[in-house]
Amino acid sequence: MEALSSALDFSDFPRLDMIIAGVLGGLLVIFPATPHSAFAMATMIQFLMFSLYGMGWNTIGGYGGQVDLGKAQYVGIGAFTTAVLMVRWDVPFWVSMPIGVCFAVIWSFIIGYPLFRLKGHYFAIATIATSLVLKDIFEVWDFVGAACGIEISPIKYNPPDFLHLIFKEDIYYYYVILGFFFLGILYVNWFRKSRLGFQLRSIKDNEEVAKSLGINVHWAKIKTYAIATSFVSVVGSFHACYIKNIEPEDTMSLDISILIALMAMLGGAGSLWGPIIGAGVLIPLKSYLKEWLGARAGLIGIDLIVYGAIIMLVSAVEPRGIWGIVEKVRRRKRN
Amino acid sequence: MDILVSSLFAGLLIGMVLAMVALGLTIIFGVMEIVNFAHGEFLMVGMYTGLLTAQATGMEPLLTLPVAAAAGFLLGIICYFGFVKFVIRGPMVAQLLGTFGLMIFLRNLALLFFGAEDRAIHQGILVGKSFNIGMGVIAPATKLAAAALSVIAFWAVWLVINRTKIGKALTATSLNPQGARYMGISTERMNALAWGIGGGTVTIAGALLVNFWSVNPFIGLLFTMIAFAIVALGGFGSVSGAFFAGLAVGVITEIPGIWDFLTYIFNFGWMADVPMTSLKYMWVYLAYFVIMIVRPRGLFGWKR
Amino acid sequence: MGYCGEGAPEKAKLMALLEVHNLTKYFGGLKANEDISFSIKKEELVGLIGPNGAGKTTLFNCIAGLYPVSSGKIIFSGHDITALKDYEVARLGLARTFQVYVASGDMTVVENIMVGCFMRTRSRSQAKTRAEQIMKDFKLHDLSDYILSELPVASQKQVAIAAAVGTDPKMLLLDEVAAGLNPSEIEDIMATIQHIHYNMEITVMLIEHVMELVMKISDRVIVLDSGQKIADGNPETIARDPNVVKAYLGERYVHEHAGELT
Amino acid sequence: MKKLFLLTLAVCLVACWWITGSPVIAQAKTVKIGAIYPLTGGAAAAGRELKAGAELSAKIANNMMPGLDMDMAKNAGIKSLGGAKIKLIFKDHQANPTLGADLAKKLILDDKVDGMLGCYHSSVTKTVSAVCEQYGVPMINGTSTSPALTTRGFKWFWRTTPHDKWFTKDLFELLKGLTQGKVKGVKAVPEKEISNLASACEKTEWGSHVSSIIKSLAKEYGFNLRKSLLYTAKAPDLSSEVRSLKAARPDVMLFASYTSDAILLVKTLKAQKAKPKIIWGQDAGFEKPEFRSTLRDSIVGILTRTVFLPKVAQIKKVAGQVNALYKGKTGNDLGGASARAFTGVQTWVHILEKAGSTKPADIQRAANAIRIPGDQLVVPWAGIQFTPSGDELGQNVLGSGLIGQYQMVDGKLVLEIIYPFDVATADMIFPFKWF
Amino acid sequence: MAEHILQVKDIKVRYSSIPVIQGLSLAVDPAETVCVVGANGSGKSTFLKAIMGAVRVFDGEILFQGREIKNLKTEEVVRTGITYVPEERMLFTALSVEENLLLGAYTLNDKERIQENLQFVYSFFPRLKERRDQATLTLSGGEAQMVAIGRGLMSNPSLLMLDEPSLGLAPRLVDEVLDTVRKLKREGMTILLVEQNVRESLEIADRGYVLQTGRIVLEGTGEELIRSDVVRKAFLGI
Repeated sequence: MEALSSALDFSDFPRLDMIIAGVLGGLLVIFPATPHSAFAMATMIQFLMFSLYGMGWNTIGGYGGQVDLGKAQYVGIGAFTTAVLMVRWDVPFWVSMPIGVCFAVIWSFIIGYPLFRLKGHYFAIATIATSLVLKDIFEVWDFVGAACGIEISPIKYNPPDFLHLIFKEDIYYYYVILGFFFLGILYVNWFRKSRLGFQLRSIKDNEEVAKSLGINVHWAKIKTYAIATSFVSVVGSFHACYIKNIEPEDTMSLDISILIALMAMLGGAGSLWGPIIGAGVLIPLKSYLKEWLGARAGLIGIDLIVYGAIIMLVSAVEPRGIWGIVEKVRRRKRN
Repeated sequence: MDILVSSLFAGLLIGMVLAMVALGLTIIFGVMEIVNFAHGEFLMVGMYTGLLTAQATGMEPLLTLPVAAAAGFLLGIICYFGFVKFVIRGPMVAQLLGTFGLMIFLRNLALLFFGAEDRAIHQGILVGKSFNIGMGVIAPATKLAAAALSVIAFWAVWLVINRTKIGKALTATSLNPQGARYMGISTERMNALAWGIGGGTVTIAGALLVNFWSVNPFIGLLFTMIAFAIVALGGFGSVSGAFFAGLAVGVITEIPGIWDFLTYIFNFGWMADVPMTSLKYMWVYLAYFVIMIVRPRGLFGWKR
Repeated sequence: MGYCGEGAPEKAKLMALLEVHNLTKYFGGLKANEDISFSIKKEELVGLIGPNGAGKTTLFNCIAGLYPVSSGKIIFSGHDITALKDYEVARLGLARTFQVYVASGDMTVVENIMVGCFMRTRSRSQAKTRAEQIMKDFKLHDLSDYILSELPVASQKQVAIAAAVGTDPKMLLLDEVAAGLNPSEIEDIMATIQHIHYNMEITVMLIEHVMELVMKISDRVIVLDSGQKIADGNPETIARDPNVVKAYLGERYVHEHAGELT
Repeated sequence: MKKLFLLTLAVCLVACWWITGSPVIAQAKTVKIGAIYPLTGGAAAAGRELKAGAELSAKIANNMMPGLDMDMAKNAGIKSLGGAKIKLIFKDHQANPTLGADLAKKLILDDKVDGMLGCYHSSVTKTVSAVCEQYGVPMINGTSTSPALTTRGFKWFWRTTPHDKWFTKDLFELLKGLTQGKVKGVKAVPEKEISNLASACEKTEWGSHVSSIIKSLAKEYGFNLRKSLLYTAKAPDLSSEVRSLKAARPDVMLFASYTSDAILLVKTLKAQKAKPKIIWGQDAGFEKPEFRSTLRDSIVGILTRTVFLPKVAQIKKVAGQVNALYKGKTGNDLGGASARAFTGVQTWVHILEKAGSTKPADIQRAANAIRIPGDQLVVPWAGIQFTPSGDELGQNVLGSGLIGQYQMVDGKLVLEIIYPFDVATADMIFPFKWF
Repeated sequence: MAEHILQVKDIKVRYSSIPVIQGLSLAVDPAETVCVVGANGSGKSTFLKAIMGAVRVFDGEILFQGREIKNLKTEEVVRTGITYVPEERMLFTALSVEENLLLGAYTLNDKERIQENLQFVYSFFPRLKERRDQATLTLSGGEAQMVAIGRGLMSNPSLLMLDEPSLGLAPRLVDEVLDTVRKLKREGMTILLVEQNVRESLEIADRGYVLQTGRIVLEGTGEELIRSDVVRKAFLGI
């Protein structure tokens, strides 16, 4: 009960934030009712998915300060669990998703235990390595379709099939992921105020002090890593049903890992709104830059050049991301 | 037997070149403890520089090395003064994020200019030539030349670091930057120099590689990972460690060949079914992971 | 010299809370602590002094489980904590603060203290109530919502102590809490320590260079020099101990002022 | 000022909404066909070919071309639709299946296309066709050869090109023919001289399918597949793979690779002094102009399966005519990709002509009933007719493949047809000579 | 008043808004040995670092040989002729003794001069000559301090600043190090010494300053200070 009230309690944010968040949240709910293009819809779904990925990353990477660049492996675990279970045994999404989370969590414990003995750069690079190892294994593992990946046939189901999450129109997917999105916000809101959240922030601040306050730093990191993993795995499962054809090369590529980390870092790691802001800025930017400059003007890669430049700028000027700038401005006003 | 010998030989040969790819990374890390995620992109720049210079001028590809070195040196220094300098003041997250940004930036700049197609050099005195050494060992001339040049480059860098005043200053900066400043050494300049040398060596490696490997804008990451593995193996910041670790990683990339050899020897059916070639680079990543966990200072590490 | 613990006779009957037996710590070939033994009784306030590089912080780190000891034994309230990890030691009720602790994160004062309180509870509201109580005791409630890293060092140190107190410790190890503070801030921190000691009945051991503070509030003082324990006794005797004076002011000083020393 | 940033964010969001929300107004008298090809990315070269082939086909359909012996050249536009013009809307999928699916939705919902075309990479075709299936939009696939595509029971998906099983079977027929002395210019080869095979395919949807087909066919035809490996596509170095192949001492090497890998493979084979008697490529990279122009004379003797060779022009008049047009447009001869993209659009034209409507249901009916005679096509097929039921729903049953061999004729590199045996244009070079 | 070689006027230093040095003035004359004593945390080391440009000085003036050197970069300060032997010694541990010494002469370009200085240092510390090829990591504390001081002498400094050279040394070695300082003084070197070994260092010094919480609380000749109660109080609090 306390957890629920804590999750619903946003009172530590300024009133204006809450008004803006409320308005934007309302806009998200009514978005499908407004005139929009299919591309905008796809972009919005991407935005919600990456917000969720980013929220997951943010728990360990933002609050915990452990820069994880291997989240794609959990996208893969979630997506492939759902797809394999659905294709082979017709297991509904709502069953396969938690199973995927279990697998992801188990895997996160297996690699998390040694991983968290590393710090800083070494940790970040090692997460990349593990992700690539898993991707390579998936690419030769026949059970999960090897390099061909696995396809959820849309004609086997009669859309809208809420059980298996097979729909024709994107609007259904939109509301499903929007539901996850709001749940995710509530969860992170609870998390950041929970004991583990506090412990993690303390670890980020100073590990030795954290230990001196009785925190089992290694275990706290592993636990949080599992939480972050669950987020990613859930969205991965959703991704499988949404895209319907998943391949390791596509779902588990390093680009996905980087993108996930970037959402949160650019928006502001360690703040509730950071990943959402990051995804809100980057995903439309990416989609539309690619569409306008890439496809129309023939400037391929220009979206990512702009992307890279933004990242460089932010890291040099304000490493705490966009939210960091907002807070800086606010603090200056206050003082 | 042939396959084992030729695999090991090829592994060592390519290992020398890979070591050179990692050389710059280890120098930069040694001097300022920053991991450059854009390292592979520097290599890519080197490859394109070599390729385009050779194609534009019709020059022998091996003669483009000085051009590539100059380009890399310049790139390194520009990156340092234009960007890295501002990032190192920030927290580690900013450094990671920043060099990532650099990676994405450079990669897609290359995509914009050169397109996504793979390109390779098809002319040149060494291209396509190879020597049959016996025991089934066939040594392509380009790789032999690259390996030889890599050894020379290592030797040169080693000399610069150990025998010159500027090298001593670099070492001093890496060992104790504040102490170095008290000696009147401008650590700022040393950092820039480290980026210059780092960039220069890796672009040379790129110009060598392009003689036998094709290049596309996305090639960097693979090499960044390989370079990380080498640097981790050799000890972060160690030049001589990087050389031996390079050889080791070269051999690791030849694990499929070694596996083939074992398959022929033991002749178990299941062994032939293991998709070893598909997992070629997985061993490198795995090696990196295991080394980091078991010996974070690297197998040959000496540092501090 | 052999003053062992006689400085607080009225507490002598209380059992020892912390016992250190023959603790030795090497760093490579360097001997940081050599064969150090002492014990601290419940509700004692013990100062640990010594010149720079004497091995005081190393000793703290060994006791608190941050470093593994090379040899020796540490017993805390009946548990052998020699091999325990730092967080396990903390959970047994031995809290500590750090000499150099520059807050860098974005946590507020109340949040920092809550981290400590969370050691004994899972409930956020309980942790918060407890943290608020401590803040009141420490007169920090005005600063409650400030970001710690933006406060002056004196406040940061107060908060660090408050967070350690939040773990409900039996004993507190304080490492140079007064370093870098001005006299009035030192007064404040002294009041805080005394509050912890007398009102909260927490045993305190502190490393301190600010002698006004140590000498004034300690029941007993242990002196280290070059990794060895050279004296142990009440502040007055310590100040006149030739070994101590030698360690601080040099040998010649001792010779010339021999008359003033015991 | 205070919360300027958040406000800006909100404004941006709303702006994005507006811009993208504007509905597309359909133009009268055009049939819009969405074409999703890899215009950028690693397969951009193929993408350019595909686009050129499709564009040429649309141009012929939209204009009267008196000199051309093709039905669709005789009218301007689709006659049964009152001369409606074909309008191709190209999108770039960059070999990314997710992007492909997004683009398909965009084409279907935003651009309101009447049909789809594409996508070259089998993996992308898979996601795109799934979207089309869901929305009931007809899709014709001209270039993806993964057998899995037509086994999914899709009712809105038709494939004109033969798939890899057929192509690979062609190869084994050729090998069998070699032992029986059926090949032009080669005496019967003792079976044991070519019984050892080794294959290397790229680790993708397409490559791994080809690999498994080779495995099963080798067994069926009684060959000994001594090594079968998958390699990472677009790898910078393939020498260990080649060494592994070489170590198996195969007589025949089989590959499935896109352009850059194909070039690298052949270069490495040469550098490693590999000595197979036959090298066979499963189309894709092995017949691209880049492959030819980069490797030049070192590819003499290499076999590739294909659906179109310039030599076809000698057999088919219409192919020669179209090839001339294509060459005039791009400077290159028609290749497997461009010829099939051309045929894909042509199939669309015929289906639309037959349907007389752009209603999906009419198109579906027309497609299932279509029969385009072989003399209309540039590719050397018996025609186009789709299976309306069964395992391979929507597969063209009249397609067939060719096997060509690079040969030097008068100092020029040409692809000679050596299979099917009855249309062979030259003697086969056997065994393969490099050293 | 003689021409000061170093003159510090009312400087202030803060570490993130916390004042560490609050208006400190001090002067050193040529060939003079000046000692600054003070308890831990009184700002002694910070003061030397401020001169070296290693921490930012936000107010006041630092004149060296009449030239304003406030907030120059550290390496530029070194080039004006000040060397600093830091408290932590900051040896380049992986390098040999001789390499460390030669790095001390980094600002010099004249090879003969460098050799001369090297010989001078070796004659000054014969023990270092014996260990010239040994890595400094393996040296004992006293030897390491000799390398640090020797390194400081290698660039012919006009002013040598020593930051607690006896720190962490055994008593016998403390005497040895302080003897070195005495010898240097005899050589006519201008020295600014910061020490915890109050008594001995004040004996060596011509003049001394007592620093407490960032301020000079007492100033005088060494003799005067030794006799002062303030010194004892500053250290033992009684």
